[in-house]
Amino acid sequence: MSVLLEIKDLNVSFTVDDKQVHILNNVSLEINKNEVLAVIGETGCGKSVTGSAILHLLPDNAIVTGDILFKGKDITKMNEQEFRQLRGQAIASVPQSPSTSLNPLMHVGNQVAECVLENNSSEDDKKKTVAKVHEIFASLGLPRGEDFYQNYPCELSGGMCQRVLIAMGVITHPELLIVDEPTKAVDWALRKDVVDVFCELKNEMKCAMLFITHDIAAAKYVADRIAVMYCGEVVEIGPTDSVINQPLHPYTKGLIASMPSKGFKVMNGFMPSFQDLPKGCRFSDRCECTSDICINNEPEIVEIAEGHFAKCSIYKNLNVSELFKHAATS
Amino acid sequence: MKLKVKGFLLLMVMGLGLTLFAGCSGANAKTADGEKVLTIAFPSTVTTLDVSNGDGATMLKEVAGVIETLVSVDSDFILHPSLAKEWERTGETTWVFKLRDDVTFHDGTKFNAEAVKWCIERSLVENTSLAKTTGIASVDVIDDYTVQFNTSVNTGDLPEALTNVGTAIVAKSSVNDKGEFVTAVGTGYFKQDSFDVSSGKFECVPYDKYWQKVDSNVTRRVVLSLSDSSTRSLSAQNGEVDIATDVPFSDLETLSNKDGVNVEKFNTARTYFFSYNLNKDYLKDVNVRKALIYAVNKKDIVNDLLLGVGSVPKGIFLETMPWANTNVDTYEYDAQKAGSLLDAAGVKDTDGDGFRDYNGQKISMNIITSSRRPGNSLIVQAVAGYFANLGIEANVQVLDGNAFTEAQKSGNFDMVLSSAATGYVPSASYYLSTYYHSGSSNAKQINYSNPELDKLVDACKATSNMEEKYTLSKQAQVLAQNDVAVYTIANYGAVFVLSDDVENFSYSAAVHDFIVPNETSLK
Amino acid sequence: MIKYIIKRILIVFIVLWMVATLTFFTVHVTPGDTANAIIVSVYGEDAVSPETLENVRAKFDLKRPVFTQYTDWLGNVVTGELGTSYKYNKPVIDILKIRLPNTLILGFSAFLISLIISIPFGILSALNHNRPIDHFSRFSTLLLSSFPSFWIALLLIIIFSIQLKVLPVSGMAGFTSIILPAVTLSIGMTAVTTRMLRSSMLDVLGQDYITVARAKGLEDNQVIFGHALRNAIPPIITVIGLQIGHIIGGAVIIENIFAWPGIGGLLIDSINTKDLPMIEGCVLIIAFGYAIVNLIVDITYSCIDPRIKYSGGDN
Amino acid sequence: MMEKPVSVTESLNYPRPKLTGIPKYLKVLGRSFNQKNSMLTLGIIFATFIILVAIFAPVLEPYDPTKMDLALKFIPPSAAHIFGTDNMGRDVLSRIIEGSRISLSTAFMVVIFSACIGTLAGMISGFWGGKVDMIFMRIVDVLLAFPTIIFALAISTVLGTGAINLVIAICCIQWTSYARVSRGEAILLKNAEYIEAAKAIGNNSLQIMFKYFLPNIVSKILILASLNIGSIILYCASLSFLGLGAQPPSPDWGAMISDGKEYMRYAPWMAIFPGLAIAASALTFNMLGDGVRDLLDPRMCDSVKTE
Repeated sequence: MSVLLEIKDLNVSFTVDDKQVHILNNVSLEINKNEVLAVIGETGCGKSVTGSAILHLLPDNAIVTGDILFKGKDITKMNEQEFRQLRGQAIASVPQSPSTSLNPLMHVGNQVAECVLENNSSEDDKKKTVAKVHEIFASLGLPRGEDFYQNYPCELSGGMCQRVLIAMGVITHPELLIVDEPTKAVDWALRKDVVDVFCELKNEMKCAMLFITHDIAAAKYVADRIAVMYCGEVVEIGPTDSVINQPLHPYTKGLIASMPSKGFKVMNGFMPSFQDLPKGCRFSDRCECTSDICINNEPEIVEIAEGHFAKCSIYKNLNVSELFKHAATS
Repeated sequence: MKLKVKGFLLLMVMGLGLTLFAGCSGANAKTADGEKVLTIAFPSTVTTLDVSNGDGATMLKEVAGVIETLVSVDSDFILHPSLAKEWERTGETTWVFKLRDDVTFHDGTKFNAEAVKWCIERSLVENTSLAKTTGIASVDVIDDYTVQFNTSVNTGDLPEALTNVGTAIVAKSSVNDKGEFVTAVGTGYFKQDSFDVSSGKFECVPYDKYWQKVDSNVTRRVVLSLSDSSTRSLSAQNGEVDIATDVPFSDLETLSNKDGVNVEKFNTARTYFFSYNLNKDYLKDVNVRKALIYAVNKKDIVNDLLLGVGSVPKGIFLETMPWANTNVDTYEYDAQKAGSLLDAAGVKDTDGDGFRDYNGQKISMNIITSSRRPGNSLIVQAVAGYFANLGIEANVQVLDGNAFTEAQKSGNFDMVLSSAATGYVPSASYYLSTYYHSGSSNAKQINYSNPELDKLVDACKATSNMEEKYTLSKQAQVLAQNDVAVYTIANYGAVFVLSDDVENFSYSAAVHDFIVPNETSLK
Repeated sequence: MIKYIIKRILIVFIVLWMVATLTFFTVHVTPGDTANAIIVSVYGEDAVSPETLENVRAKFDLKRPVFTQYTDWLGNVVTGELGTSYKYNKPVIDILKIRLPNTLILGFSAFLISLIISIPFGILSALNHNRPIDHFSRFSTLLLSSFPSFWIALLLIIIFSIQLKVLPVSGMAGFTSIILPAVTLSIGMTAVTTRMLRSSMLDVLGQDYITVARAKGLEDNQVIFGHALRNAIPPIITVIGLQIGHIIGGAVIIENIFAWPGIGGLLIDSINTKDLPMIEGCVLIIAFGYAIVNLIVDITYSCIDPRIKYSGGDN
Repeated sequence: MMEKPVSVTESLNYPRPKLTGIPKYLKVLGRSFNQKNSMLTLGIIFATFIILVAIFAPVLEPYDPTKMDLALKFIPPSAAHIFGTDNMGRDVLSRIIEGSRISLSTAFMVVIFSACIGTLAGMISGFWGGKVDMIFMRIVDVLLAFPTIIFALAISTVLGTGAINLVIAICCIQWTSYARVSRGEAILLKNAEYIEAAKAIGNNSLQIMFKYFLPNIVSKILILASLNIGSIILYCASLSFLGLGAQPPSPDWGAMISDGKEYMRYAPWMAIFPGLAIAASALTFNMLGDGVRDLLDPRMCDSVKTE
């Protein structure tokens, strides 16, 4: 499998009131072609910042270091104009919160068509695009026809808006689709529909996805691999089955335990503020098995099973068999 | 997300430029070459040309020279024939006027007795104050060029009254079928060219069949209505008008060295005068009234406050008026005398609070005036200051037109400062009968009555013998000045800004407020 | 929508009637003999006397009880007749017809100037949030809106008319004479509109759909003009509607200083001379203009913003 | 006229643990100083300065502001008379200092009266709704379409010119803006669930209005009031420029400019300094208003997004 996107040691910090606030800390990820990588984690852990960093959509006060290689080219070094060729075309995104992500004063159809049309598109192109939009709407289970095309976002339901957003993401047939919290603002009942849409997309369009979500169930359903983020760091990454069934990092374990189907056990405490991080492991003050080493030293990320990495000091000196024993007992 | 600042600014500049350019194409063209245009600023807004309207008629007669009266008055207040050749009093209430027979209106029709009868009778109806000012009851046509005026009272002042702008003669064609006054068709050297009712701008051109020879090179007169004094002055300095009157006093200093304009000041037959409210107990004492005049330094007020625009009065009237009596007491500034007079009259500080009291009550004077004349507010403030020096508390109220007349009527004041034209009707009796006579509204408001003075003024008004008129008036002036119920504090002055190009302009104090002679020319 | 507009127009007429009534009684109840005021203004202060007062009362029919005057007047207004001005001796409507366009020209020019300046500055300021140009525009608008307009007018006259001699002092003759009054009048409005546009733009620029638009790969210009500006405009339209009131209020003073022959100056004159029919005419026309502008603003708003239709439009 | 500063930096501020026991505004105030709300800081400093000047005017005035001395007229700005003297030989600086009392007290009175009247009227109208509300809205419409100048002129003829009458005239119109805001808030609140709950536990209308509505409306009214002071100062100045304000010889700023207008070319300091005084105080209160708005606007405080 060839690597489509490779993130190496991505660091992002923001200048707030003349102070640097470090948000992403050495994030490294890979997405292969046609692969869906889900990034899960609590609200505020830096998932969306990662997505925005790939899309060059971070605010002006962000400082980005590290490399993001898209098909071997470092996109962090590109300037706006070069990158604009990729954005929306090869790398597209589906934003979160459908209610606010659509321009309220523009027909939804035009908002989708806009992704394809250039400033100087001919009338002919426009007509073709409109036809294409109709088609995509239909394929996403939205009503076809001029009426729907000319609706304003306020005239649509949340689920419909979400689909319009998806249409905007896929109309250009991107190679990488960054999907940000698709189930966040959708009714519980509609959640399945939305997730199904992505499954279909994955199967039909063959595009890779970075599936950012806090909904583990959805991630499990769609993703090939899962990355778990906590406090701006990737703490665990591995194949979906392995991560869900044999979580390694105490945080992942906690997350999974808090799923309704797995007992609904809520973790202690809250994620620390980025301005006030613990010195060693960032999870140390919430972790059940904290030791001195956790408080003082930052853990390293280690490969524990094939393709399954975790960033926790517990695994520093253990061998593989002990590891799995450890995982099974918890 | 940055947008190029430069591009934006460029866009903005272009937008502004475009607007300017679009507007420029609509700019007015200056008047054609060879025209000599005399532009005059008129000090109030002309809303209608109707001769029954004060502003309209004044502008037409004195500034534009479009209409004329039967009798004219020169700068020495001497009457001269104008549209009437001669006149004679034929009885107590009848006068016969012989008219000129060589005069035509601007529409070509003949000026004759019928025209005079029609016009005066119309004005008597439309101008509700004219009957009172002139005393005319009716007009009879004797023959084509002779009219008889019948007056309602025994007045010797009819010829003087017929110099008033309200009696100017216009042709019947000035009025349309519906009775609306549409154009001013007069007999003057200039005839109406256009009038813009929205801005009050009036234009006129010479009338080639004018009955007198006029030596002037002006081919057009433009009269602009500029009611704000600073605006008039600034327009004159900017060369937008050639003659501006009643500009701020300070212009005298500012503009005296300025190229292109001349600044001149004139004394006018208008006064600033105080009326004491004799309903107030302490003001019933003539010595208190005198003291309040001794307290005021009139010289300083005229020279320093009014910046020399105006003059210190030598009596009630401007000394150039033939009936002026300058041999009266003017109560020159003497603060000590003022103090001792007040003490003697029982107006003293009895409770030691620094303010004078009368009958155990602190005196708190209320001095009111209108905002209409430039000196009013200054003078009342200064006077209040002088009174404060004497230990009398005085509050000042400067009121706008209508509010002022209301306050006057309400009687809620101690002193009122007014300004009036002493030559509104250039007669020896007019001013005294309007402000001093117990029948006048001013005297009624302040409860002032001196039967002896009334008798003199009535006699002065009734006689048509000039010698007798002047003598009676002078006697009345002595009485009035001794009573000091009404007291002239300063003579009004006017500052003119004239463009250097203006020639043959002369000033006459006899009209209210200024006249632009037909002879006025441009270099 | 049609129903909504009809309802609004009905309200406009009710408001006009109330304004007319309020004005009528305000000016009639204010103490002061109208006859006296007429004499002072028409024949001069030297002409007041009891006889003249009687004559004037008879001539202008002032002896009717106030309520009869009111019903007579209202009846005339309904038929489009506003009475005859005492001072102009002409039908009020004729004078208004001549004066109104002048105020409209002045107001419109001021409006145009303020848009030409405030739109670019508002946008630039928002796009460069917290950068020097933003600070500059924020501070300068704050500064401009702090100076009294009549004072600025005086300074402008001194500088441009007297020192530089490039613009006329006053009056209405040709294009150049409108520059100073229009600029003075526009200052307050420019400041308010710039600030409003800035904050409205900032508000919009922080919205998700702007990020989404950029994520689509649109050019910055497309994002700013196609998405952001369009959404920032509706609140501005409301502000502009409210600004009309300020323009009218400002026009009263500015017209006075620059001797601009418009409604504002006319109103002040009429109040000073107690020219009742004229005061009523002016107030009616001003109130009408204000109501109409706000009606247009509301309708435009609901045309631009589809969300209004769904909330019923009555805010 | 609510400005809504949304900045990306703020949107990335994470919510902090809530302080308890400190009044909300104090807390926010403290935060604002941390965040360098320079407008507010400057506004507070200057406003304090101006108010102190007004309070201690008699001590600060170098000369008697109404004492006339014609020998000293038109002295240009100099060491003895920093702002020069006017046409009556009065010290312009002393008059400006004395004038601050008139201008500020007029502006504050207008704001306080109209805020009180407006808040109450709007609250009642919003709370009762129905006919009361409809009549109220029409009254507001009428007043908004009615040129303030007419009120001012009419009131000056009824009551005479003077500072108090000016206050009454401006209040007649100004209260409407407060009323509209408080009405809007009241309507929003009326439907809030906790108001239903409050009714359910037996609070009567009056209690609900004063215990529940008022505290919620107050911050909005405060914002409006602080934004309003600057424009009221300007408004008063223009009306006294037209001769409707305090009477001479009281040194009212607007009237001083009106007087100085006549001497603009000869003694420009007579009009320029009062103009600058008006501008400085209006600017100060505008900055203060801006700052307070940034501080209290709930949309700003609540819009702290987390992601």
